[in-house]
Amino acid sequence: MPSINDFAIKLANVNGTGSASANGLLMQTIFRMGIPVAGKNLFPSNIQGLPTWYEIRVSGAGYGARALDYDLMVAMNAQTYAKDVQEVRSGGYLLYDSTWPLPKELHRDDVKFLGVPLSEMLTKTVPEPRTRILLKNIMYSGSLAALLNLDMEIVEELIRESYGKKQALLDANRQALHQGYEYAKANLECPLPFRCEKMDANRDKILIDGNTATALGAIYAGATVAAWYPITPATSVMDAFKAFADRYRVDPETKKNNYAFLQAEDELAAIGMVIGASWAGARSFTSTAGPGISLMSELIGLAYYAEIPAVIFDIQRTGPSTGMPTRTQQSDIMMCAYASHGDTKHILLFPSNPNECFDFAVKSFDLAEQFQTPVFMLSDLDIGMNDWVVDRLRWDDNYKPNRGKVLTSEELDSIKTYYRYSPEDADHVAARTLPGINEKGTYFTRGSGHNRLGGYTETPSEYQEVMHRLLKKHWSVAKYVPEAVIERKYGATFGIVTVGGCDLACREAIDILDADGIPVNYMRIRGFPFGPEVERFIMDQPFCYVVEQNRDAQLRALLTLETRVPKDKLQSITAYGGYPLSAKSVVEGIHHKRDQKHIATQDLAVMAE
Amino acid sequence: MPSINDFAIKLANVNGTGSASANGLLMQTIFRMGIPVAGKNLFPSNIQGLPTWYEIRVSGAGYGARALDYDLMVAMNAQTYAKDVQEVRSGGYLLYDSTWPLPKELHRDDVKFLGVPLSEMLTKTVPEPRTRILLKNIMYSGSLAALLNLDMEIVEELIRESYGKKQALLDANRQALHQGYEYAKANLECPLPFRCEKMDANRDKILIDGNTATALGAIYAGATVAAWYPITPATSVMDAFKAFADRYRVDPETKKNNYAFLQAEDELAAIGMVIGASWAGARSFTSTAGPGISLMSELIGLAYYAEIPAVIFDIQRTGPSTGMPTRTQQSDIMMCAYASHGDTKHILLFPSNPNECFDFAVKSFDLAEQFQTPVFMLSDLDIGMNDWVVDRLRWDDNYKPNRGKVLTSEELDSIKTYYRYSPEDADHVAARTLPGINEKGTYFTRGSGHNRLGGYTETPSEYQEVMHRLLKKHWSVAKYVPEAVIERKYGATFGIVTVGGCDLACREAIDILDADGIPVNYMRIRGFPFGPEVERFIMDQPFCYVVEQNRDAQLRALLTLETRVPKDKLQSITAYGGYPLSAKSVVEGIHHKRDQKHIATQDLAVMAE
Amino acid sequence: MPSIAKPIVTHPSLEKNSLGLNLRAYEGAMSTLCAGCGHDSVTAAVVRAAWKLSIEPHKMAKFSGIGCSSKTPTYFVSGAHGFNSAHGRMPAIATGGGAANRSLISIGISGDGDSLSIGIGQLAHAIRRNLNIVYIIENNGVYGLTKGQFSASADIGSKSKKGEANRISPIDPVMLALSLGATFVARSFSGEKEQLVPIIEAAFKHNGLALIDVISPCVTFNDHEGSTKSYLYTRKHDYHVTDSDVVFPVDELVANISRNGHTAVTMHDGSVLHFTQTPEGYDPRDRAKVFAYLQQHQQEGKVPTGILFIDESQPDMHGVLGTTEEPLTQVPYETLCPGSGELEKLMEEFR
Amino acid sequence: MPSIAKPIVTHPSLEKNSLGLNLRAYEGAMSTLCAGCGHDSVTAAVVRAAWKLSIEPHKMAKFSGIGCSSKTPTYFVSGAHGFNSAHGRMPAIATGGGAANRSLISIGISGDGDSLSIGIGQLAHAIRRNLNIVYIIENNGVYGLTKGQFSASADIGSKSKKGEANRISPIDPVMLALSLGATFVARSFSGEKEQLVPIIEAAFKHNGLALIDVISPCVTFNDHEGSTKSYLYTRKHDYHVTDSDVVFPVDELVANISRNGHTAVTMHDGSVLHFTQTPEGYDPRDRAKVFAYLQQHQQEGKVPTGILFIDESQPDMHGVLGTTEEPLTQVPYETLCPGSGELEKLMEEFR
Ligand SMILES: Cc1ncc(C[n+]2csc(CCOP(=O)(O)OP(=O)(O)O)c2C)c(N)n1
Ligand SMILES: Cc1ncc(C[n+]2csc(CCOP(=O)(O)OP(=O)(O)O)c2C)c(N)n1
Ligand code: SF4
Ligand code: SF4
Ligand SMILES: [Mg+2]
Ligand SMILES: [Mg+2]
Repeated sequence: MPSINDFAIKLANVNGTGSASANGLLMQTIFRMGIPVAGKNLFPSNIQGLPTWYEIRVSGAGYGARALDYDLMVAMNAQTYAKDVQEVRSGGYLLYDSTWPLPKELHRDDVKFLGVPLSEMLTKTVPEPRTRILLKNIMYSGSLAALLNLDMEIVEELIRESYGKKQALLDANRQALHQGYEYAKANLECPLPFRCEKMDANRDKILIDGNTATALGAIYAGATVAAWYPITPATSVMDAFKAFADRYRVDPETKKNNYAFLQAEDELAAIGMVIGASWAGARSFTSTAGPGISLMSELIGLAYYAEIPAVIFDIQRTGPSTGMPTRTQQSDIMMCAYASHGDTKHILLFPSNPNECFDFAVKSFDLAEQFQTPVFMLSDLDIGMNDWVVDRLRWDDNYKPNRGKVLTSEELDSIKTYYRYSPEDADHVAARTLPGINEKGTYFTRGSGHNRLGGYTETPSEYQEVMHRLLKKHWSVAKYVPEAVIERKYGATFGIVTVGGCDLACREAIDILDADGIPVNYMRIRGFPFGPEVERFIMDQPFCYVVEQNRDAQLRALLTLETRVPKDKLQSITAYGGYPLSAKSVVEGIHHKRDQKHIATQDLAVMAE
Repeated sequence: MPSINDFAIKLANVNGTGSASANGLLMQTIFRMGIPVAGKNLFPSNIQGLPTWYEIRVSGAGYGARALDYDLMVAMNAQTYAKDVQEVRSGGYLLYDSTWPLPKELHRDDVKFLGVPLSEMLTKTVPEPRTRILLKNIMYSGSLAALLNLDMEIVEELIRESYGKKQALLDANRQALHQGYEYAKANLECPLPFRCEKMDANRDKILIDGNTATALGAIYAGATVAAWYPITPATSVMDAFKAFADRYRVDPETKKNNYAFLQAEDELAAIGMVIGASWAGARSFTSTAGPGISLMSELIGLAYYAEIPAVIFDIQRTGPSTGMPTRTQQSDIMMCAYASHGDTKHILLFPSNPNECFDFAVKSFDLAEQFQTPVFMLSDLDIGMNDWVVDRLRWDDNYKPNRGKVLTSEELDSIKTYYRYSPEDADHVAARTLPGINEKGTYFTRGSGHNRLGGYTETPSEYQEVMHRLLKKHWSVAKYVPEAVIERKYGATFGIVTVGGCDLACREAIDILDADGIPVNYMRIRGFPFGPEVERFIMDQPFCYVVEQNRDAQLRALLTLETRVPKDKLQSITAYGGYPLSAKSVVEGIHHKRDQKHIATQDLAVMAE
Repeated sequence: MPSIAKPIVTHPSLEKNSLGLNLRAYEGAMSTLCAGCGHDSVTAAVVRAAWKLSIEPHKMAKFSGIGCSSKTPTYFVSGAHGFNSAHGRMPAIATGGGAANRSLISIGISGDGDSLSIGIGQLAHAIRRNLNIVYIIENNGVYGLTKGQFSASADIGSKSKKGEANRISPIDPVMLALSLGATFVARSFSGEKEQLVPIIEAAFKHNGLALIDVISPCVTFNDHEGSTKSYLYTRKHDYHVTDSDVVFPVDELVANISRNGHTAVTMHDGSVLHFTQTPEGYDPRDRAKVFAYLQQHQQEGKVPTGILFIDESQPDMHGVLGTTEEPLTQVPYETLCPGSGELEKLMEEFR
Repeated sequence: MPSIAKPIVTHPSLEKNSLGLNLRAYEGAMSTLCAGCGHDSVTAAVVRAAWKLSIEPHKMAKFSGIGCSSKTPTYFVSGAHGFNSAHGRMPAIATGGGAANRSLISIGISGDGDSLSIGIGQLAHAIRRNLNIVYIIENNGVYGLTKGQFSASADIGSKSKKGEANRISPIDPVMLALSLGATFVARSFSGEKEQLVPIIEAAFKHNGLALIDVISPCVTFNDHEGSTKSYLYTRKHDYHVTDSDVVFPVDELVANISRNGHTAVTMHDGSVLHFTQTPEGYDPRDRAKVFAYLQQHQQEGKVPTGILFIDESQPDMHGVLGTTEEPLTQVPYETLCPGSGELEKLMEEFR
């Protein structure tokens, strides 16, 4: 029985050879066919010549987590043949360039080999070697279209959209596409037993990556000063912001920019610029990854202590140190929560997909200004750089930015004396003033010891008074961060707690477990400090598995420290190899844990994917 | 009844007026009289003109923690009269300059005022105003000698040691001293009811600050490359290292230095130099405070991941941000334990006094090289910059530095192939090689993803293998760090757990509680990762108070995360105003907690001293 | 009275400026620096320059890093917002502040440690961006606040208080700025108010980063014999290369030459910077020649002072960024947010 | 075969150097850079220079930061220890390495991003310290590894791949180094092996920090028309100011003038750096003149190359520090530890 809209393919290529456009073409075709689809780009930290993979999971049921068993491998990289062939599921297929005989590294008895003489066909029609390399991707896409029953009209349309104005390129691509398509139709088992059929699941959906959505959030939030230093995987937030700003933020009359885009000399400068701009009254942000946060640590403490808003998008990658810059991880949680020396605690937001990136980016600015403090939005490479099918982003025109307590010139005129850090409101926030507004509101901002009036102090009680208020202020934030998403199942005997992009894998795992007769409750945390529902959920469970993508169980650590739940309620499942999480890893992790008798605090599940 | 060798005095001055030499003179006199004594210098972050205090506690019983009630105040700073007079215990005394009438800010009925016409006497004998300012300190020291029954022979001897070669200065100081002494003898109640009597408690003791001892530890450990950036309160470690090196490390023949002293351009560079030097095979260290650690974060992760030794002396001060640079705190514990992005865990050593600073400084180098990883010794301003009476430092000439697994050229010749990260020993450490030794041992050090052979990798399983080994390596350290100091009392119903310089205040508090019929068990932690005795001690108690000097109960947090003890075993007592801890704060904190019914996780005792 | 309280910087003049404010209105809190510290004189010069230019106090934004020098913004123009940031990070903070609100009149005060050691990267890049700011380095050759270590500006051979001679080659902020393409480079001496005040005035007028290296002796740690940053040494070696004055309005200006035959430069707001003294053949607009001139005179042991270089033709940071004239902080949210309609349209591109 | 595998840098020559090693012995792992990347040519030049100088491979220490350029130490002298550190932090790491073991022959490879943006402070201070290292900046005007953003060395007007022109004033590492007192400053072009190899040789001979700014085009992101760091542009504007060669032993040297009348400089180890070509009146030992010369020629659009400045008279870092000749790593512990007797004596001072 053929399996319709439920399979996974993997494309193995060399980076810098144009495979990205073919990957996108396939993804978009399936998307436009109305079928839920997910793409994971596993690329190297290199510009040209190293192995790169792209995984496409087609799931009519809507499962978008990473698949681990591939029905079809497109093996275009000789360096990785041996490894790639092993990843095909038993009974699966492998497409290769049959210009040359089947390489011996590709041997496996339980896999079917689909040969397409790509190079041979291209050599005949395309004289220029570099163009041949690029067109090969389109050619095998044509074969895949035939094999997977893709809608060729959509494929053609997409090619037209890409190359519409460049007739020569358009023709070349079209030709390669059709050659690949025809060859497969004529010579291969088309369609394969797993294949696509049109659906209508994507009417209200878009295909977008998290970094683009984050940038759009910053635009809609009214951010005007963007400061950054290039770093993978955070760079594309800034590329997108710049592109959107050039579109939406140029004054139609004067042609002048309603934004300032500052490529800083490093991350220390980037966060400094954000702090300076926020202090002056602009909505300002930076985007970075782990190494950048390490470098920003000192100034983050300044913003915390002097109470200056700052929005930081941390697109997490695999650490420590340079680590694996093009691999994902959730390993900056603890660092961001407590960044900088001395006693500090910061607001964290955890989006799980591009749609939430958009919403939470906006929320970041609101919270940063409301609480006059740094806010970290912790995205990651998987969310940020992969293409996700999510609900269309929506905007409520009634939205008014929450600029927090900022005294206007008139308000200043009406009060007797202004002090920076008092009086405080119920959330322990005091009103700030902006420079350039009114002499009555001027004060001296400092990272050194200060009292509730804003004056310099070295007196313990005065210093402590401010520090204690900061702690209470932090706790007040709990009711303003996005609530945890909680789903309960009848008869559940334990819960899964997770965060960010683990969402899809955990939900799928829960369905799998449910099908196995193991109902599981679910909570996805979306903000820190934790709202009361977080503690309540955990308390309600006999115990929970905390699923996360780092070695040291950092979310569990934060839950342990910042809620009152007993430690033995929280058991840890981690997968930190750098690839997006799969449901299989979660399910296996849970089975593995359930088999263990004793669960030691420091016993971390180490699983290689 | 007079109170012998049991009182506290406080000297209130303006900084930059030479009061430090008088403070030292008094301290050393009492020390040489064989009496246990402790000094606490409460100085401003400023060079000249702001209030500064010095507290001297004389305690025949050997209590060296900060006192909070002063028997005698030496009020030499008009700016702080009003505040200073309030700190005298009821029935206590205040010494002032009676050249002018008693200032009205100094009014209190229950305090006795001792007037000495300091300025008047000086104006008569000393023509130069700046000299007068300096000599005033010596003059009131003379009065104090009379009032407190100090041994004038010792005082004179000390003055001779200081000014021996400068006859004019010596004479001027002597004259001022005697004028002050004679005036007091003639006009004031001498000696006061609290006073000194010679003892013989200091035969095996020295009077030393922790930073000097730390520097000496680095010298004895054989450290050759010191890199740093000036910062209070860490600077004096380096000043002392330089002075000792100039004495012990200059080749007598060539006059060349057997050390390199690098004043770096900032802390990022300082740690970079340490890492480079350690990588090349030198014992190397830096000394800094919180802001420096924040800035070093990125490279600390590099050293962790690439497995390079590095010794960092963190002389903690009050954070966050610039905070109060001349005030003490223990607020870098969490940051140092987990410094840098990604999953990292570091070795921490916690000395409690200068003697341990010396021992643990040596230990830091041994552990850093044995485990090829950064080691933080967390001292603080109180330990580092105050003068402590401690046992003489001793050196065992049998000590051999533990350089860890480093292959010699001969060893390299004898093996087939060298790989950087395997094979590992029982402690999960692999042998390293040094540059310049043998071509067979060369490898490429990197902070990017690497496998067990040291090769570049982006493969999850290879990456995880190394990361998991690093975790196991970290756990192995537990048996090598200094064991916790544990003292049990019969009948104790709870324990006190503390760290570092809180030692004296906690022990004194335990004596006080014991006297009140409340026996308490005691544990002082000296290293992280925690040894098994730490968990065992806590498990053995119904509950423990974790006493520490930071707002967020950072030691408790670390114990919560890194042991298996249930959270409710650990209750928190914090004092974080920036002054050294007193027993009174501990006792009051405990009474306060015991009065509370419910102890919430996040309820921190905020106490103003 | 034992305390060495320093009087608030006072001036006999109660003369009013065009805003009707007297000097007092430009003063700040009482200094907590050492009596005699050069920095206090720089403070006084800033007070006077701001007063003379009739800057509205609250339009000013004062930035600094950490150090004795960085404390000084507390001591002038208390009617302005101040930001005493972190060590070496003032340039970035000021860049953000200036980016957000270009109508602020920014002044940054830093030290030789703050700007030439830990902060040299940020200084260099602020120069590149030509951030609109008066950037004063109060240069004393040491780290004052951490008790007198040599800074990167210490000359070779200059002696510490203990008598040790510096042997590492110094960074000269003036040379550095020139090589980085700075558009306004000056040097002065805290003891030379007559020269310093007009330089600060011109710096405020400059459209871009105006770097002023002010030799400002540290009386506590670097004012002894053997120091090349002492009052005595500086006074002895101070060599006025240029003197200048800002004049408005523009009338007598012909082809960049002022009445007296010296160079004149028209500033951004139309006022004119008249050089009242320049050496024969010295053109403060010729970077290469200025560099060579300084190199030569410094080799001879001189400390050349004055406005040494100026290029008023370069765009400042906002010019480069093409930012709107209105401060970004004042662009209404409605203008900034594209609204739901645009988003709906945009979503079609993600299908 | 779809993969673009690049061959190991090969050379026809199997000639042996004085250690009996051929070029191969100085090669490294296969490059993973883009085909045609300028950095691979710099790698080849380093290989050749190290071979020519008969450097014992394991005596060499290779340092780098992060970037495409910083990857290259993997591609040469695999018999040497290498340290691929963190972005912008190579100078400090190399300083530590050199401090610990002065017998190491250090080479640092960096990029314009690595050294002029995030790392400019460390570069500046390594120059000041005159660390003994060959410091190569593989300068392509962009951040290659992060996909082509302008770096701080991008010229005004140089266009990005998308066509946007840079408007921020560039940092020229040569000018910067000159203004910071660097003792060896050179520029070359990755496409000019004949010039580059001898420069690297001389740099290895130099006692101190030898800065070589090598224009090394990024074929993927900055080799298009409109870029001033493309192969085409650089080839067209390359202007050999000096050519030079290292010769040993010293015999024909008279008063710093070599046979042909050009400058000659005696290096630390006694070998001689002969300038084989210098313009009339150009003295590579006169900092001010070199600066002026470069300023002028760069204004004319030239890219002046060669060893531009050298001062062999300054002490290197160890000279300044007065460190013992023996590498500190080899001083026996017994010499370092004062022992219990000294400690007992010392304790008396703390009473
Ligand atoms: C990150 C960091 N490192 C070190 C310090 C300590 N520190 C404070 S001021 C200062 C140097 C100040 O020198 P300079 O800028 O020349 O100012 P001056 O006091 O001489 O006016 C240093 C190193 C700090 N505050 N922060
Ligand atoms: C702290 C930190 N910030 C950012 C990055 C990302 N990053 C990697 S390489 C690079 C720039 C490299 O540019 P350059 O030094 O010119 O080398 P090229 O690739 O051009 O040779 C950047 C910004 C990083 N690795 N670390
Ligand atoms: S220490 Fe030096 S720089 Fe600091 S205030 Fe005193 S004199 Fe000025
Ligand atoms: S991206 Fe540019 S710098 Fe990097 S390897 Fe490719 S060509 Fe070279
Ligand atoms: Mg200074
Ligand atoms: Mg580059």
